[in-house]
Amino acid sequence: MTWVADNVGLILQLTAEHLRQSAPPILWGLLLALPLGWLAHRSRVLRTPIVVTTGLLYTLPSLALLPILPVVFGFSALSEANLVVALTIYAVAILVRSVVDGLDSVDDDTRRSAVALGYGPARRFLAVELPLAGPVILAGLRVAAVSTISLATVGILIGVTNLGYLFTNGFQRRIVPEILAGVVAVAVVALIVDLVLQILGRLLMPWTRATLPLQAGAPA
Amino acid sequence: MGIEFRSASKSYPGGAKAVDDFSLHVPSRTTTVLVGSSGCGKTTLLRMVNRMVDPTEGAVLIDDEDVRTRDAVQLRRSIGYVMQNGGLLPHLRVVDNIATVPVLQGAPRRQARERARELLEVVGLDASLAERYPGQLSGGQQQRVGVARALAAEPNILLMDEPFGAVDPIVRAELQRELIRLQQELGKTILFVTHDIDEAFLLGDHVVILDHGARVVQQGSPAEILAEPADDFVRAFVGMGGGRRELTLRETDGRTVVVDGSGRVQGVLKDATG
Amino acid sequence: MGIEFRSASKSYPGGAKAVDDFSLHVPSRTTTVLVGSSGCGKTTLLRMVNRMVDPTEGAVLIDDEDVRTRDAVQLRRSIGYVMQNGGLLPHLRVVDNIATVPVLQGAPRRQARERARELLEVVGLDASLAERYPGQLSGGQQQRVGVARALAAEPNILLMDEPFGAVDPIVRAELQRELIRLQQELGKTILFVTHDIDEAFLLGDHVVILDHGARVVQQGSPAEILAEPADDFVRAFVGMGGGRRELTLRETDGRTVVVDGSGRVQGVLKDATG
Amino acid sequence: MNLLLDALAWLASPERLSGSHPLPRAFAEHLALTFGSVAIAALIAIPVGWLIGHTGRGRGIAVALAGAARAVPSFGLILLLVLLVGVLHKVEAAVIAFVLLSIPSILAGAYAGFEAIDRRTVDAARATGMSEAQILWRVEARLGLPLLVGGVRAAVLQVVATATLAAWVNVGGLGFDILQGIQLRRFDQVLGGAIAVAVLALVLDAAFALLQRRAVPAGILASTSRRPRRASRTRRSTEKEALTT
Amino acid sequence: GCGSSDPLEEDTPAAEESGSAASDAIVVGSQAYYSNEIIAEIYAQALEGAGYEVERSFNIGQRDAYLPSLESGEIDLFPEYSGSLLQQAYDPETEARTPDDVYAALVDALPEGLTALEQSTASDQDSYTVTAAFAEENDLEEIGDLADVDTPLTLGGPAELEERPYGPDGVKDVYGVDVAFSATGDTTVEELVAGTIQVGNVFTADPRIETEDLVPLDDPEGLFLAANVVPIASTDVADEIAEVIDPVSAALTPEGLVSLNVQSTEDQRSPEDIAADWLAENDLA
Ligand SMILES: Nc1ncnc2c1ncn2[C@@H]1O[C@H](COP(=O)(O)OP(=O)(O)OP(=O)(O)O)[C@@H](O)[C@H]1O
Ligand SMILES: Nc1ncnc2c1ncn2[C@@H]1O[C@H](COP(=O)(O)OP(=O)(O)OP(=O)(O)O)[C@@H](O)[C@H]1O
Ligand SMILES: [Mg+2]
Ligand SMILES: [Mg+2]
Repeated sequence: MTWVADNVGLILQLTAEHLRQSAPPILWGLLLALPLGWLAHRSRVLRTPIVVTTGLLYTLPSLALLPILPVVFGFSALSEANLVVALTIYAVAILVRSVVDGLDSVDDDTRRSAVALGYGPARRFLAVELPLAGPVILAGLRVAAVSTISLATVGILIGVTNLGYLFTNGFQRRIVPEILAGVVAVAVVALIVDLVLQILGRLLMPWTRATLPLQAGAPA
Repeated sequence: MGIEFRSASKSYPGGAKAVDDFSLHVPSRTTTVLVGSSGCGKTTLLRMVNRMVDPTEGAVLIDDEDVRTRDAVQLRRSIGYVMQNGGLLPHLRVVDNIATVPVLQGAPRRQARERARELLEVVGLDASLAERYPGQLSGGQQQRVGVARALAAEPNILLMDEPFGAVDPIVRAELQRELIRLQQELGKTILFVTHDIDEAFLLGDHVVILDHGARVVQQGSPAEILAEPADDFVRAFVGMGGGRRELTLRETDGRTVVVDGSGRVQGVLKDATG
Repeated sequence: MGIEFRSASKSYPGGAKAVDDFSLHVPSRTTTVLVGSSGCGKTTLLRMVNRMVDPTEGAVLIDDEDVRTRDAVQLRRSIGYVMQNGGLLPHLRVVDNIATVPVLQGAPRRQARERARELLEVVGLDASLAERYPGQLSGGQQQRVGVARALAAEPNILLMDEPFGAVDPIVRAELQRELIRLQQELGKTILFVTHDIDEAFLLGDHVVILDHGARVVQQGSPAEILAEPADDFVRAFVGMGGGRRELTLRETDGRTVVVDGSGRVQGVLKDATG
Repeated sequence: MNLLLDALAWLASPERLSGSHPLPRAFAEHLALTFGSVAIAALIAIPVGWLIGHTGRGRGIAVALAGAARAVPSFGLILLLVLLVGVLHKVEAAVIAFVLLSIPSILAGAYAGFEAIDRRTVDAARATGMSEAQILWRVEARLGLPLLVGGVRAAVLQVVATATLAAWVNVGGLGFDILQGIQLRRFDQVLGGAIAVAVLALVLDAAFALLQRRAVPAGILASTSRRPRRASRTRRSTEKEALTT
Repeated sequence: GCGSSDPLEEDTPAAEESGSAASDAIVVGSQAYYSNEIIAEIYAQALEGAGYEVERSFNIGQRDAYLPSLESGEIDLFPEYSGSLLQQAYDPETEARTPDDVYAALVDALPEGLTALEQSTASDQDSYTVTAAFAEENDLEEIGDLADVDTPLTLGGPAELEERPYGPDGVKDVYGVDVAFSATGDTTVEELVAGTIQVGNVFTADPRIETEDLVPLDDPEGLFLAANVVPIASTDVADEIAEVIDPVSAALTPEGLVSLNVQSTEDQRSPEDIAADWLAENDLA
């Protein structure tokens, strides 16, 4: 374990890199999934194509997607954009489902109630449906965040340096603690981000935990 | 004046006619109750008034003006609507639920909230509930908040769709009394939907009994309907079929009790004034 | 003989006492109805009988034998239990739902099914429904299947927990009539839970009015309770508070109608025998 | 488009049947890795998930552990395990990583399946006199099956996509072509390999979707086709009304 | 997707690098290979010692991935291996085999913008390696001796070896040796030791040749090209930095390179420390 002690600086620096690279795909994924999910939720015709296509994206192996992107998009092969785009694609694949499920989960009576109150369509979406879909979307976002962070390590295979460096470098040098440090660091970062999202969810959606203490727990 | 249905019909795609040629005049400042069994078209009728459903034929008029000439969103804001489960927005605090429509109409939030707190009292709730979320209220409390919200924009018309269907009988009785009191004070035009004939007779100045397709089987005051049921359907519906409304008197322990057709005690005669 | 509660109490972890020192004797072959508002402990009481809940203090006896001396699973198979929604197993056909307990007890499946088909008739259902799944039945039909299932093991005791709470009023009345008929034929010991006082008065030989913690407020025959309500709680509960049970007579259109305290018409007097 | 055509040509080339890694063998290896790992994961996760679902206990711990398992990067884990157990056991190392990858989904499917059952149904089963084992097997396992299959389905998809990484440590499967293609800058090969994996994933997904449908008890299917469908139609068209206004 | 690529591209290091390259920083790159990274770090520290501003762009994968960036000037200096670069990037058919021939051919073959600085004597070239025990048992000295081994042979190496000129086909053509192929990637040495492969494609500077008792077989027919460490630089800066880098190349010996690798794998030291010490030891700091 002396390797870890000797290389704390490196680990921290790679961790920072790792976070910097994983955050944009998570955000982009959410921003793209919202309109796509909304469309799929709203339109019967578009629903299947959207859900199936995004589901299909998820089956693309990252090992292949990463090197192909620069060829398809014309980025520099060294560009971090390759990783960001690839991870965004995976995040979208996960999140579109959640957005659709989330919007579907909004109680129809509540939706009707909003219509009856005189919410216009746009306002209803933003002020009623989106917040109420929040818990399900958040659940998806947490999965997307964890898997993005874990998947980002594959970036080292296309020359993007992050915590994945510790895997390949440690493997070449046969330094077990180096790889272990990488695995643990990735897991810790993922779990911390997960926790932050969870806390953020609680702050932003206080009503989800506001139920009657006993009445709700009455047995069936 | 009031609400008028003129030969209104509604067919849903792929279904039979939910409402078939329905005409009715709902006078201002009265409570009219639509009563009928499940699926007979009550909700559809109610929603024609605030344009959540547009009739496929015929028209609905408010104060002699076809609702279709009015902007749907504006129209809805001007009409109070109370749903079965209160229909509160679960992510807004009670006070913001009540203030929804005034805020949508551009009232300053602060002022709307103040008014919302007043309304809490009007519907008989403690002001301390204002900061709770709907999930933290009992069914009956939610229902009252639903009424308060419907009143917030000071509408002339209240649409109530089985507003007390989901609460237990005791709370329900309380809510019914409360509504009668409120209506005496406020004098709104109320269109009320229920499938409970007892509730209809209790609350309605005018009761409309509907069969499938919103066919009007009989209408009139409760006493009129009870005294002269139009046909067997009404008789069954108001409970006379089972003998529930065919009462006889019987002496028990020196009191006169009223007994229905199946031998069940309905109550005690207060004083036997013929 | 029958069921006896001896100072039974039950506290759930973290809650107040759901049942506090409850004693009652339920005689064999009668229908006893427990009635009270939501959360007063009715279900808990019922479940003490078949050991779905064990009392934290006191005991429940069936035919003078403490139920705790009996194996819970065997005990349950020997007692019929009917739940609010019928409690049918959605993945089994109607006939297999009814045959559940006999099959669990080792009866040959074929024979159990035959008996199940007979029971369908007993509860007034067409034999053609046997091969359907519960999801393909109406609420009222499901309820009847629930009763049939409870009868399948030929139990002496039937526990019924708001069995008709989920069906609409017309079907409900029918089911109530059916239960009265069945009981006349079969003469089971029925412990029935409801929060509808009208239902309690209709079905119960003996009615027990409960307040929170399953405190017995009053018990007796329906007529006894109506004639002499023990206190204001009972008065409110049976509806006398709102004047619903304080009836007067009034002449309308040459008929005598019965009117309650709030002026609502309750029914028409069949013939005015004093 | 050209690249796609090249990739398809690569896939269709007769050379795919020869060489050190013929495509059919790669498919077989990939499938074996996937199903082997998922089967082991199922053996672990299903009993645990059922127990959690039946008793309602230990859910918090299970969720936390599953969350942690999800957070572990498979790539790093495989390399780590290969170093630890040695190349002679590299297959085991990869399988362990994939088992870990599969467990969270299957576990969640198992207990979520139980949790999704109407509590009144279980209550009714108990009240009619079923023993706990009978409840678990005859009622909960049966009614929870669709969600369990859903969990297995998710696990299979994840492993199929991730098993490409196994090529890095020479465990075979469809990852080899991708990896070799990357090193040689042969993008037709990379994309061809990716398409092969995606097709495999889609076929498995479709198969499991079918299985999931079949897992829904006939009684539930019957009722959803009768009643709620009407309800959902009602819902949809009300929404449309709302849309237009 | 295309519309969204613009904002994404803004914060890519590539964009920043090309910007800062203009502002005179020397961008030093390296492969995702620990040994190569050490050499690159030595270049970087040497340049810094000489007062240059240096940017490191290390671990950027395989040759074909970074070569375009090198040619486009995104990267200014890169430690390369003469034969591998020549054969894989510019002249697969080359006949050159000896260090000098290869170097000369490479200098000719390099495109406009790239300059090869002086090559070092240190080399890290491909080899066919067997365990000492296996060599003794089968009396192996050179690759051609493998043809006499009567048990089936499996050759292990990176996945791409299968398709290289010196791969299974090459060894058949040149030495008449039949081998099966197994893609052992980064575990070639382990598999060799474990006996799952008999011949491994191992780099000659790998310290485990020593520690694991391995024998690289002689290559009299020149199956492999010499692969000496050679700094490849952008022509723009080549002359300028040659003053700093040429002495480094001169000081880097074959044994020295192995020793650098040993420090990394055995002593688990960081490239920075290894480089700093080496520069100090060689009076280049
Ligand atoms: N959006 C819709 N699409 C198709 N059919 C519908 C829709 N809404 C209602 N219906 C049908 O129209 C008929 C009348 O429905 P409506 O909701 O008005 O009845 P209701 O009297 O309110 O019933 P309930 O008492 O159950 O609320 C029913 O048969 C119903 O199935
Ligand atoms: N498993 C439990 N854990 C904690 N509290 C419970 C549990 N079961 C019941 N209670 C509480 O015990 C009290 C009595 O519950 P019970 O279900 O017996 O009431 P009930 O009269 O049947 O009500 P309802 O009419 O709503 O069915 C309630 O306050 C309830 O919240
Ligand atoms: Mg309705
Ligand atoms: Mg109960």
